[in-house]
Amino acid sequence: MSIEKNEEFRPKIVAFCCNWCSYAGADLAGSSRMTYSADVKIIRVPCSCRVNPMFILRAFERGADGVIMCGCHPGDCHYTSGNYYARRRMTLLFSMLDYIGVESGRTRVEWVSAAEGAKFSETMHEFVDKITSLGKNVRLEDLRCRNL
Amino acid sequence: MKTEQKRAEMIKEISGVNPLKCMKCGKCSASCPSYNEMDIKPHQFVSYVINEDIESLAESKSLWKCLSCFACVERCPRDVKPGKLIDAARQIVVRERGRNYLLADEIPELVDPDTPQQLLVSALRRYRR
Amino acid sequence: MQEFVEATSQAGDSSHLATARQRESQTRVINRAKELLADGTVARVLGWKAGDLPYNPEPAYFEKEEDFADFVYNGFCGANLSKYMIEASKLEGKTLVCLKPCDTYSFQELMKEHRVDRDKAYIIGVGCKGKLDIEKIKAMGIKGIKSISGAEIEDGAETLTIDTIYGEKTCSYADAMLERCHVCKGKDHVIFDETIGESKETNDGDRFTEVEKIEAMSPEEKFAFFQKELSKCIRCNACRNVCPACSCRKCVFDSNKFDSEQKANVDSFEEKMFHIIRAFHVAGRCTDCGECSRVCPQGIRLHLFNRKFIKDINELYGEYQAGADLEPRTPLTDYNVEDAEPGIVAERG
Amino acid sequence: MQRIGVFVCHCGTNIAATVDVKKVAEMALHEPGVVHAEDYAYMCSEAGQELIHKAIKEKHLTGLVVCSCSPRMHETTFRNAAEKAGLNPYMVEIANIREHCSWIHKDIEEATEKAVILMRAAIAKVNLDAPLKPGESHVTKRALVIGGGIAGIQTALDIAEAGYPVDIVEKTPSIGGRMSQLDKTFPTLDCSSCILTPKMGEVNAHPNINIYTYSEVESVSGFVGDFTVEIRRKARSVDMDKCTGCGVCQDKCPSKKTPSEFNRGLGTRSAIYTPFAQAVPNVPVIDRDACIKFKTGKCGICSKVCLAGAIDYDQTDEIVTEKYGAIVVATGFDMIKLDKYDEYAYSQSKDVITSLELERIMNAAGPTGGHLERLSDGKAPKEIVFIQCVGSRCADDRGKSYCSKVCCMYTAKHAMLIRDKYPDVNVTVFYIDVRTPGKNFDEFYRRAVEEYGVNYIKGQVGKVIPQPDGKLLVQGADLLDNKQILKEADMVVLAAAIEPNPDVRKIATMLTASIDTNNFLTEAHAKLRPVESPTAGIFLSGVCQGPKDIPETVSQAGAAAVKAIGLLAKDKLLTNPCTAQSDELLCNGCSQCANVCPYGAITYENKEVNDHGIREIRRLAVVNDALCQGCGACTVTCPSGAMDLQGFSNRQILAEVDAICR
Repeated sequence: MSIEKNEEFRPKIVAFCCNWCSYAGADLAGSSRMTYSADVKIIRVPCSCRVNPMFILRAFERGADGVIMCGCHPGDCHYTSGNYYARRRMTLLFSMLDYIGVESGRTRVEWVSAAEGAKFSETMHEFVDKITSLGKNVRLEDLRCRNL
Repeated sequence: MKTEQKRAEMIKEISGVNPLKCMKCGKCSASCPSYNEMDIKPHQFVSYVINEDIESLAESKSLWKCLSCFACVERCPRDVKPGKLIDAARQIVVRERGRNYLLADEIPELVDPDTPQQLLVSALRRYRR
Repeated sequence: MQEFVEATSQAGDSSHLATARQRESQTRVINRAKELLADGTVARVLGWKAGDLPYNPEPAYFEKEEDFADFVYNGFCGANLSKYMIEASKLEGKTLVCLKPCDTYSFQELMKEHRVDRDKAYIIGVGCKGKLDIEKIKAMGIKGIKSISGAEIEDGAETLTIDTIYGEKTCSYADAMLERCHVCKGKDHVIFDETIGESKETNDGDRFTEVEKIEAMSPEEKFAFFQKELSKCIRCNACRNVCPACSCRKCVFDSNKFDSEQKANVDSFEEKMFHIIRAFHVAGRCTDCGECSRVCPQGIRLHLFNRKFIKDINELYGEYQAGADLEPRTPLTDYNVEDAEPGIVAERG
Repeated sequence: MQRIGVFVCHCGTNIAATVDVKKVAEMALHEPGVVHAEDYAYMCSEAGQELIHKAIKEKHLTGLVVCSCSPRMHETTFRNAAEKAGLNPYMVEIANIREHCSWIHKDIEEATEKAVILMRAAIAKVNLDAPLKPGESHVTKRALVIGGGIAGIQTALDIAEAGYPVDIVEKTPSIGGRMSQLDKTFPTLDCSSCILTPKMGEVNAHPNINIYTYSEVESVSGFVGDFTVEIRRKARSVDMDKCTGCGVCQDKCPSKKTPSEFNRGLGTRSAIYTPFAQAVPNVPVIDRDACIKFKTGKCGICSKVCLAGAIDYDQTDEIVTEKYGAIVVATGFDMIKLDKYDEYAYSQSKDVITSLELERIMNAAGPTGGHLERLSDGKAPKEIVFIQCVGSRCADDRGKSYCSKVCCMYTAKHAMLIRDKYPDVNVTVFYIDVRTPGKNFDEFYRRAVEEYGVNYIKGQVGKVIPQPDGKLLVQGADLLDNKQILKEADMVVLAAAIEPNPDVRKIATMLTASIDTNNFLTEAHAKLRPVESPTAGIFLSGVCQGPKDIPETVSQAGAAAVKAIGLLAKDKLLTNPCTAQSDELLCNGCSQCANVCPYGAITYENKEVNDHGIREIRRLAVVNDALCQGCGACTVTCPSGAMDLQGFSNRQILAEVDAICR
């Protein structure tokens, strides 16, 4: 594609955001013009508990360099308890990824409320910096998809 | 970068303070025990740094009148902490002079171990003028 | 005692294994099974029948008295029969199933998930003194095996005597045991209608030692380790098919729900993906029965994935043994407001 | 294959200045399924919607992607537009290229690239979209108001007037809230209770209003239109039907040493008490921690003197379960604790007080009978200092980051009232800024200065030092004169920050209403939906949403009531069709999904299935669409992938992932 840049390393980052808190927090970051890297692309899910580990592995498989999941703060879930389940699932998944040698910095969970636009922007800054320093994800990439 | 700009940046870096957070409430000046001795008042320090007029700060009496009591640091509601700015300005002046009057090895014996470290350092800067 | 000996002679000496005296437990199971079949309590018996080699008995149904000629129960009967009860539960009448102590955990976990019907099962808890791994025996250079004695359940002997075409060889029973038996969950059956035979304490290791060793590696070493281990995978699905927790009617890797249908492996990540997902799907439900590692034709130590999850669950959410009870919630379908944050993974280093 | 139309909005220059909208539209045509793409200045305008309508009709579109602002803003607009043109509204996806792109990126090339990727993800999702039909749920025509202050009172009255039954749950023994503690109100100086008590009476008498005082919300379940709420009615120890409110029990009660909550601890009350004389209901409660009968078993005087026989020591807490269609939160505020502000000597001197305490001192029914006096020695003060912004506008964790909004005005009020009643008292106000946006507000403040001679000093106070002679030495700064000021005062009044009632977090959790880091409830949209919580059926009234004064609270209370009435007026609600669905052929019947469902929406049935020729009875998960709220917890728990979420299906999210990582 023509708008593909091939200069310095630009990480691909997928952010899963729950509709009620984090997506709204990202909206607030936008309406407050709090910039963060364009490398972050947000996927809206109803709740952090909708995020299947398969989605995260798939993102890595397809060449994502980092995956971050954002949800309502524990205790503030719109669906009462969704983020509690998500918290356990992600903790175990991240631990497993770490166990097979995927750098733990490539995965992150952050709780961002609808009022925390600044936190959203800061978190994305930090995460992009972290992924940039880790460099390209080669450990989990699917070879077939590289040259699509 | 101009010298004054550089010095202002240096003050922000050393102090870790963002002077733009100041809301000009004056609680620092209200708390300062050396207020009457000072030509530039604690709450004015912020604007000198913002306006990059570090020369005036360096020349001021206030720089050496600050007791480093940290009342302003303690009470500042905006996390601006003019005491830290003053201390940073002092440090810049000392650095520019480039002289030490006391050897580092001599210091521990002279000091009460309960003294807060930051107080000690800023007091040293102040009294070795 | 007298009648058991008689019963043994009735059953005939059809197995490859040695003397009648040593087959006391097997005989008792057979007799009891026949009794229950005869009085109509059960419609069939799920046990192991002798295979074509002295060390590969296989799960089988026994419905008629004459079928029992092939019935065996010895140190090579590692197969966990609880998963077969999913299908057996759909059959008419009760099925008598022989479960070793560790198998009962799987059965209870399946009960919790409504996959097996307790009312359709008559459980005979059979004794176990540790199950044998033929690969370990072969690894000792013992080839051309004709018959093996000492693998019987009641045998007090610590030694296996192996008659090979090159002559008689011996090896220590413990050395030939499956890895899982060295970290055995215990001698007790958690669910049964009756028990036959004694079990032996075989636990002489810590099941998390290997996991800890890997955890201590650098990311590069970890990656290299799993790359090496998993590059052996041929995606035969044996691990999935044998696993009592992997009992989905249709596996996600066979359905189009995640676009993961019939995916061929291109590089080692494909296996990682498969094995991570498989381990994740059984996390909190895996009883650590060790069948996955036992059946892997490539000798991949698949239990290393499951045990990692078990270890994390124990450390983060409190000690948990799947199948130990019938509480409906598993660690992944439960939570505590004070749970650790996912950031703990990075903090632990 | 879908026939997708892509519409790229310029949003004036909001998007177009940073994103090359033409290029985005052009790139859309290369995507699978896209048969139409165009850009327009304002897609949400009538003209923009007309373009969509036309394209749907002319190009026979089966799906839409609108690249515009956040779906939280205009998703409904575009869904409605699609529906008008005969397209299923759930065949519309929004690519958020404003909040998530143009507004946060500066480089045009970079922003355009990202916009294209976001658009691709939306196209990938639409390709897998299926038409959905919302179900219907009924509406219980009854409202619950949590909190009986002026916000709750006004909301309840407005809803009741519209003809719907309302219940008020109030934690304390009487409704009235903070306003009942105030003496006068700014800027008109009318007496607070003179305007509040008639409203309290009205609530009490209203046939549509039922008040639960001394009660708390215990649990909330259900969803918009059909909430089930358990209310704990704490044991009052007084029979509400028998009590005549004569007050004899309170007079005769021998235990009179308990600090009065109503008087902010400045006075005392009896163990059996009504918080204040005009309490509604005028039925006392027994404070069991203070009551001698409850502590020692002896006494029972109140029971003996009660001619109505209303005292009931054996009463127990009672749980009332009620159904509601709408819930209004009106939990109000309290003042922050001042324990982190040692420099103002609040805990060291009785003569350093908060403004709410001053309200009680100035009030004729207060602890001093309305006489302005020092609490330490009862002497009349000559010199009073007011300190503004105590704990407001703080960047550190000692106070609150926000402006409490009401302090500037009530301080002007206090200063004016003191100068009016006691002309010989000097009043000094140390301020950082004086904020008076409001009708007649600045005029009011100027009057305090010009007509009443209140001395306003721009500068904060650094320290208040209690002197041995009982005076208070105030050390402050006058920033305009560049002087440090040392002033001896007899009394210091602190304008402490206000904060949401601490209980609100618990209530928000029960209601699954979102709440911000300051414990203020979050509104559905800061500008356009200021009285609604993002959680459907929950409305916000008063300070629980943000600092505000009485007129603002009353307006918001009315607005919240109107929103609640709008909901109650409906007979049926359309339910979110993005619910979970179980694939019968894949379901194991393992019950794991039911374990995680927060709504109990999943049940199990034995059903006959035909699985590729095999007919058998299986235990299968069944989702109740009316109960399912679409969180998706079950979908991840399901190992076989049988459970999937409509509108956010596994394959759709994976398609988005693929599009982004492409």
